[in-house]
Amino acid sequence: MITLPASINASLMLDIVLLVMLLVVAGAIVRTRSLLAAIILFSIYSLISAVWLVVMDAPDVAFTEAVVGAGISTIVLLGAILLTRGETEKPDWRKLIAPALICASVGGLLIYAAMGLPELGDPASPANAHVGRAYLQRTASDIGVPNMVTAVLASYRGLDTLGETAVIFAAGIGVALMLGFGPRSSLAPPPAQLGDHHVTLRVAAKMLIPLIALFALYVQFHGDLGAGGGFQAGVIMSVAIILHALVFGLRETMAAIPPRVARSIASLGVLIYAGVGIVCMINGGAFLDYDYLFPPEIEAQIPGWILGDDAHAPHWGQHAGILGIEIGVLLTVTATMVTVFYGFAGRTVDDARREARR
Amino acid sequence: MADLLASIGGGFVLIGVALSVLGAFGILKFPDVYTRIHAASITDTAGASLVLLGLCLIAGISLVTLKLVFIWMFVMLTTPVAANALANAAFGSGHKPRIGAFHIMRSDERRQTPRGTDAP
Amino acid sequence: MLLLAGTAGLLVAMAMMIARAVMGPTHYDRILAVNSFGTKTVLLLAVIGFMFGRPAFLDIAIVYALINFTATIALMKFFRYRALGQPLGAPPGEEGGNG
Amino acid sequence: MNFLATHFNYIVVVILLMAGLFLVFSSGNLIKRMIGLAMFQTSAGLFYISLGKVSGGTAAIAVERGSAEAQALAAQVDPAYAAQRGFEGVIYSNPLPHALILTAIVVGVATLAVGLAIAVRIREAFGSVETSDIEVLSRVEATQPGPQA
Repeated sequence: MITLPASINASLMLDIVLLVMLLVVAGAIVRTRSLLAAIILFSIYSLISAVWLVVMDAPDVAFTEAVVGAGISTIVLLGAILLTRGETEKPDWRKLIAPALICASVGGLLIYAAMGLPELGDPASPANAHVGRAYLQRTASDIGVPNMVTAVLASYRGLDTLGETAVIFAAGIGVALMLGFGPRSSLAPPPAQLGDHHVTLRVAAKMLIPLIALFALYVQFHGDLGAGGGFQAGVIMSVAIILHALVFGLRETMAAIPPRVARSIASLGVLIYAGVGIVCMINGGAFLDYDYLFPPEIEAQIPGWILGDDAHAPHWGQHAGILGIEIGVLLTVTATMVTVFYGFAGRTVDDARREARR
Repeated sequence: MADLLASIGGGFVLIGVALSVLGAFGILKFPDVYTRIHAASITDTAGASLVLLGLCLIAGISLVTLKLVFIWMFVMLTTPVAANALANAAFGSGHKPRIGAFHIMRSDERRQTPRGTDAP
Repeated sequence: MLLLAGTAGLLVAMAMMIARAVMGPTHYDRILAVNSFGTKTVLLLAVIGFMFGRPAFLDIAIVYALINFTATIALMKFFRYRALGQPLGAPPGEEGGNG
Repeated sequence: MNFLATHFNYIVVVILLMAGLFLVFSSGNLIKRMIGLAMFQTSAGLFYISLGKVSGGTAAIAVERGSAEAQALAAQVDPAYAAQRGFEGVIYSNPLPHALILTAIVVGVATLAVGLAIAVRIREAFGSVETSDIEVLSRVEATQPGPQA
C-alpha cells in the first residue's frame, strides 16, 4: 500500500503550496498601485484557484474558474480601465489605518470562529453528512446521471439555478443599458504601420476559434457524464466569440452576431429554462419536476437502446429535462457574456464625450 | 512491460519538468523582456512536449492518449502565438531591449513616449 | 513517485513565475509570466489527473490550453491600440486583408 | 500546531477574504475596489469547496461499479479508514457546494461587469473614478444648479 500515503500526502501538499501561492498573489494585488498589474495578477490568482479546485475534487468548478479567470474577467476589466483611462490612486497611509483595523478585527473573529469548524475533509461534518450524503446516495436511482454535480445543479436544485440564470441575464441587460448597445464610433482599422501585420494571430485564430466552439459543445453535451455543463460551455463559447472580435474586429463579429440577436438569445435561454418547467407542470408534475416532462404514453414509445444499456432505470424525463435546461443556460450565458463584451469594447471615450455634449 | 513503459514515461515527465524549471529560472535571471520571452517559449514548448509524451506512455492507448495529443497540439499552437503577440506588443509600443539595437524599424522612431511602462 | 516529483518541480517553476509576475519591472514581464504560468498549469493539471487516478480531468487542461492566449491578445491590443474592438490588420493583398 | 494542520484552509481563506475586504475599504479607485470584490467572491467560493472536501474522496462523477477505474480508486483508500467511517467502494466529495459555487462564479463575473459598467458611467459623468474626487464634485453639483437645470 504505497499508493495511499502518497496520494493523500500529495493532495495535502498541493493544497498547502497552492494556498500559500494564493496568499502571495493576493498580497501583491493589495500592494500594487498599478491597476493593470492588479488585473494581470488577478488572472494568476484565479488560475491558481482553478488548480486548487481540481485538487479539492471540484473539476466542474475548476472548469468555470479557469475559463472565467483566463478569458472573461480579464478582458472585461481591461475594457473598463480603457474606458476610465487607468488612473492610479494616491495612497495616503493615514486613510489605511481604519480599514486595516476593521479587517484585522473581523479576520481575527472569523479565524476564532473557524476554530469551531470540523477539520478539513471530515466525512462526518454537518455539511457532508446529511444532505450531501443523500445526494451522493440517491442520484443514481433518482436521476440516473453519473455527474452528481450536474444532477444537483440541474435537477435537485433546478429552481435555484433558474434564479441564477435570470440574474446573469439581468446583469447582461444592465450592462447593455448602461454602456450602450453596440459600436458608437467608427471602429476603423488602425493606421497601417510598417511591421504592423498580425498574420500569425489571424491564422492561429482562424484555426482555434472553431476548435474552441466545438469543445464548448463537447463540454455542453458531455456535462451529465463528466465535468461540464451549460455554465462551463457558455463561458467557453463566449470566449470563442470574444476571440473572434479581438482578432477580426468588433464590426465583423457584430455582422455575424448582431447585438440585438445576442440579447434575444439571452432572453430565449431563460425562456427555454422556464418553459421546461412549465411543460412539467402541464403534464401534472411540479415546476421543473422532470419526471413528468414526458407523458407516460410518449415515454413508453422511446426505444431503450438510445442510452446503450438496459440495466439502468431509464429516467427519460430527467435526461431530457437536464439537456433542455442546460441548453437554456448555455444560450443565456454565452449571449450575456457577448453582450457584456460588446458593451465594453464597443464604447470609446470619444463617444462618452459626444454624448455628454449633447 | 506496462511497468517499464510507465517508468520510461515518468522519466520523460521528469525531464520535461526539469526543462520547465530551467526556463522559469531563465525568466527570473535574464535581463529584459525579449530575452525572457526567448527563454520561456522554447522551454515551455519543449517541456510540454516531453511531459505529455511521458503521460502518453503511462496512459497506454486509450481515449486519454487522444486527449493528451490534443493538449499537445493546442499548446504547440497557442504558446508560440502568445509569445509572438507579446513580443509584438512590447516592440510595437516602443519598449527598448537592453541588448541589441532597437531602431531596426524606422516607423517606430516617430513614437516619442514609450507606452506600457510601469505607471500607466 | 516520479509523477510526484514532477508535480513538485512544476510547483517550483510556478512559484518562480509568480515571483516574476509580482516583481516584474514592466507589464510585459507580468504578461509573460502569466502566459508561462498558464502553460505550466496545463501540465500540472494533466499530471495531477494521472496522480489522482482520474485522467478525465484532462478536459480542464484542454480548455486551458485552448484559451490561454485570449487574454494575451487582449493585452496586446491594449498596449498597441488602446482599444479592444479594432480589427488586427493583415498585410495589404492578403486574403482577408480588408479588416 | 495540530489545529493549524487541520484548519489551514479556513485560516488562509479568512486571510484572503480580508485582503479582498481591505481593498474594497481602503482603495479610493472604483476599479480597484471591484477587483477587491472579485477577490472576496472567489475566496468565499474557496471556503465552500473546502467544506465539501471528504478525505480520501474523489470528484463527484460516478465511475461505474466494478470497473477497473473504480477498483483503482477504491484501492487508494485506506481500508481501516473506510471501515471506520462506513464507506465502501469509491468515496466521493460532497457535490452540493460545487453546484452552488459553479453558478456563483458565472454570476460573479456578470455582476463584476455591472459594477465596472457603473464605474465607467461615473467616470464619464465626473471625469474620475477616485471616490475622493467624486465626493468633491458631487458636493459642488449639489450646491450649484447645473447649466441645464
